[in-house]
Amino acid sequence: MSNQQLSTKEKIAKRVAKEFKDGDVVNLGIGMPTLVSNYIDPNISVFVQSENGVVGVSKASATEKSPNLVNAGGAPVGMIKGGVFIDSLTSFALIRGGHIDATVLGGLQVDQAGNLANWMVPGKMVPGMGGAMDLVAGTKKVIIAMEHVNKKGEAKILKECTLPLTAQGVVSMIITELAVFECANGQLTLTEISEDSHLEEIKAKTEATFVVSEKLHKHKGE
Amino acid sequence: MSNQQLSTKEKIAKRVAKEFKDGDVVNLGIGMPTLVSNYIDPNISVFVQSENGVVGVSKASATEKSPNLVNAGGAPVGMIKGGVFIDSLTSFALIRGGHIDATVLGGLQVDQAGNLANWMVPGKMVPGMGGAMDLVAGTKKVIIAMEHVNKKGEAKILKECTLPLTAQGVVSMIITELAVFECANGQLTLTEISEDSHLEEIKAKTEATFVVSEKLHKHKGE
Amino acid sequence: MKVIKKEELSNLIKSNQTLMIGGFMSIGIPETIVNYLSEMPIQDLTIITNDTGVLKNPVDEQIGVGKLLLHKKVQKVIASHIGMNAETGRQMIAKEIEVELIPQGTLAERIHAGGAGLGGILTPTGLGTIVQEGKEVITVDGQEYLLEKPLQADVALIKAHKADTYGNLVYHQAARNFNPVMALAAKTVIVEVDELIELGELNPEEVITPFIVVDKILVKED
Amino acid sequence: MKVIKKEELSNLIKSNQTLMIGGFMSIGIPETIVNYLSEMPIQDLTIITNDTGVLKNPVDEQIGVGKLLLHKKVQKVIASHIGMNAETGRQMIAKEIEVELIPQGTLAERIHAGGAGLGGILTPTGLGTIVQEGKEVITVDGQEYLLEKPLQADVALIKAHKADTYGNLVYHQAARNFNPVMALAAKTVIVEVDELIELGELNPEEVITPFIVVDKILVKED
Repeated sequence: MSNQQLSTKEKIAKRVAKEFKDGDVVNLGIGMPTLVSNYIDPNISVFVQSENGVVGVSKASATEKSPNLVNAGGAPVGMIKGGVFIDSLTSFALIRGGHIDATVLGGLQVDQAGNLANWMVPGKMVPGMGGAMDLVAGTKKVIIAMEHVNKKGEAKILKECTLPLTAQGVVSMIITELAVFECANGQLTLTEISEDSHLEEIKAKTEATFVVSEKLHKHKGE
Repeated sequence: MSNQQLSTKEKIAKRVAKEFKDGDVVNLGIGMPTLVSNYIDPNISVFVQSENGVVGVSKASATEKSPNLVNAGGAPVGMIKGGVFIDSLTSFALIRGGHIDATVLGGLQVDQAGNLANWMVPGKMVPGMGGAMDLVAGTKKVIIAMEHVNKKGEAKILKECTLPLTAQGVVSMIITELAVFECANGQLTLTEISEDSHLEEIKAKTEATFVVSEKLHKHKGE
Repeated sequence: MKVIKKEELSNLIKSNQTLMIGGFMSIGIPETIVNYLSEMPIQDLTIITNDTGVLKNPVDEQIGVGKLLLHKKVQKVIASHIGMNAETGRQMIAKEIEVELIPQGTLAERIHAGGAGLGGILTPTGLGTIVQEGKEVITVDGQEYLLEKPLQADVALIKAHKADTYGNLVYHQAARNFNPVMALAAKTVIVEVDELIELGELNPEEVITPFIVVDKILVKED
Repeated sequence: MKVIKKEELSNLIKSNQTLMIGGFMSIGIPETIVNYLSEMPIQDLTIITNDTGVLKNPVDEQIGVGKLLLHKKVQKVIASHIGMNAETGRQMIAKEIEVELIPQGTLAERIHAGGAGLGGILTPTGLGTIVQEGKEVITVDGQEYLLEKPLQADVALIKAHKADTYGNLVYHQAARNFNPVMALAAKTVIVEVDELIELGELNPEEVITPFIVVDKILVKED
C-alpha cells in the first residue's frame, strides 16, 4: 500500500514499525500505537507485552474469545504460542527494569530536552497516568508517535513543555507524519523527512530547536 | 513421656510446641527448633514454612525422597497435601511482611530489652546470618528456644547483650529448660518455672532484671 | 473453615475501612463481593485499586469499584486510572470523593512493600512530575529517586479462578493482575473464586498465592 | 536460537565480571555451567549468591560456588551464609577473597530492586546491627529503616527444571529459590535446565520466568 492511501495515523504507525528488530519485546500504548502491530515486518519476530499481564499478545482469534484475554486497553486479544501470563508486580518489574526494548506512546507535547507530556491537561478531566509514567521511566527506547501539530495547528514539539510532565528527559525518538527526530543528551536531531514534506515545513511546524542530521534522507515510505 | 526422660533440648522443644495454635504458620530454625515439630498437639493443624521456599513442610517420607525437597537446613523433608513451593522473594515477603505467626530460633544471648544475639561471635568463623535477621524482624511472635546458661555456666539472659546483635527489641518470648519469660515493652516477665527448678535458681542463672508474673505457675510438663 | 457465604461479608467489612480491590478494568474483579458490598449499609470506604472500571449503560451493569461509587460507599479512591468511568471524575470535581492518582507500577510496588514488610521503595517513576509533590527525593549512587511508601489495607477483596479448601489460589489469564500482590497486603484477605476444588487437586508448583495469606473464600454467584 | 553448548560459555563470561548464581545450599544450582566455569581461564569474579554451598569430601564433588572458590576464580562473595563451606571462611581470613554478608530477605529484595529498576528498598532487617554500618537510615512515618541498594550482575547463571525453546521456565520444588528473582537482574541470563521442551508444551499460567528475560539455554549434562 503506498503512503498516499494511508491515513496520517497509519503513516505514523507504519514508520514506527520499522524501528523494531527481530526478537524485540515492545509495549504499545492504547490508541494509535496499537496500529503499529499491523505494519511489523512479517519476517521478524516482535513480542508484544501488555502491562495488564500478557507477554506475547497477538491478534484476537475470531473463533476463540476469552473474556479474560484482553490488552491494557480492554480490547480482546490473542496470545502467541509461548506467551505467558504474569501479575502486575512482575509486569512492571519488566517495564521499569529495562526488560522491554521499546515502548510506543502518544504525546501531547515533547520538548527538546526529551521531556514528555501526555497524561493530563489542566482544567480537563484527569484520567490518570495508568502505566505511562513507568513505561517511559524504564523502557530502553521510548518512541513518541504523534501528529506533528495539534488540532489548532500549534506545534507539539517545543522548546519546553507547558503541560504537566509525564517524565523528564526520557524520549528517545519522535515519529510524526512529517518527520523523525532522535533525542539524546538533551538535543533533538532531525533524521528523516517524509516524502510529502520538506525541511521548511518541519521548521515552520516545530517550535523546538533541532539539529539536522548529516545523513538526513527522505523516507521512502514503504 | 515424662519430662524426666527427655533431654534438655527435648524439654525445651516440648514447651515451645505449646505456644502454637490451630492454624498457625511457623518457621522453625535449624537445630533444636526443628525438634519442636515432634511435640505439636496432633489435634491441631500447624503449618511449617521453610525459608528456602516450602510452605507446608512435613516429615520426610521414607519411600519417596526428592533431592529438591529439603528444608532450609538442607535436610530432606516431605510436604503436606495443600503445601506449595515459592521463590525466595515471596518467601521473605511472607516472613518480613508478618504472614508467619511464630518463629523459633536459638539464641546465644538475649537481653531485657528484647535484643537478640545469635549469629556471630567475634574472633570465630562468621557463618552469616542467613534468614535469621529477617525472621526476627518480621514474624509476629519471636520465640527464642535455648539452654538457660552457656557451656561455661554463664548467663545468656542478660541486662545487655555483649555479642553483635541479630536484631533490636524483637524477642517476644524466651523458653529454656528452666523457665519461660515474656518480653514486651522493654521488660522481661517470668511467667513459668519448670517443675525441676525454683525461683532462686532462675534468679541465680539470669543476669537480666525481670518481673515475676502474678500468675506464675510451675509448668507441669506434659 | 475458610469458605463463607456472602451474607457473612457484613461481619468482615465495615465503614471507614481501607479496602484493596483486585482487577484491571473489568477483568479479575471480585464481582459478587463488590455487588453485595454496594448494597450493605456502609460508607466512607477508602478504595485502593488499579482503576475505577468502565462506565456502562445501564448503570445496573456497572461492575467493580464503579458500583461502589454509584452507591456512594466511597470517600477516597487510590488508583492509577479513573478515565474510563466518568462518575469518578464527576464525584471528584464535586468534592464528594478524594482521588489520589499513582503510577501503575508504583502502585504495584507500594502494595508489594506493604505486604512484604518494607518501609518503602525508591523509584525513578514520577520524578520531575506532579507525582513528586510532597515526596522525599533520595539520591542513590548519583541517581535521584522518589521515596514511595507502602500501602496496606484492612481488607483485600480479590478474585481468583480456583481455590482449594486451604485457600491456595490460581488465576485465569489477564485476570491475575493486581490480585496476587494485594493478597499479601491486607489484614483480612477475602477471595472470590470461580471454582472451589479439593485439597491436593492443585499442582504445588503452579499455585500463585499460597494459602497462608487467604482468610476467607467465597464462590462466585452467577 | 537461545540454546547453547557449554563451550560457548567462554564467549559469555569474562574475568572481573559480577555473576549471580542461583541455588540454596546444594539445591537449584546450575552445576554444569559452574563446573565448566571452574575450568575456564578466568579470575577475579564477584559472585552474588545465597550461600557458598556445603563443603564435601572429596573436594571433586564440590558443587556450586564452592567449586569456583576452590579453583580460585573469585575475588568477592556477596551472600547470606558461608558457614557450611569452611573454604570460604579460610579464604576470607587469609584475605584471598572479600566477603559481604547480607540478610537473606534483604538479598532477595535487593536483587528484585536491581531487576525491577528500583533505586533501593527500605527494610527493618538489620537495624541496630553491624548490617547497618555505612548505610543510610531513613524514617518513614516514625519507623526507622535501612536503605538497601539494588544488586545487578553482568551475568546470571540460573537453574530451572524445564525450558521451552523461547526460554520460558518452570522450576522443581525447593530448587526454585533465588533463580526467578535473579533472572531479571542481569544483563545476560543463562539458564541450565534438566529438560528442553517444545514451544507450547508449557501451560502459560504456570510459567514462573517469562522468556523475554532469558538469553541462553544450556541443557544439563549428567
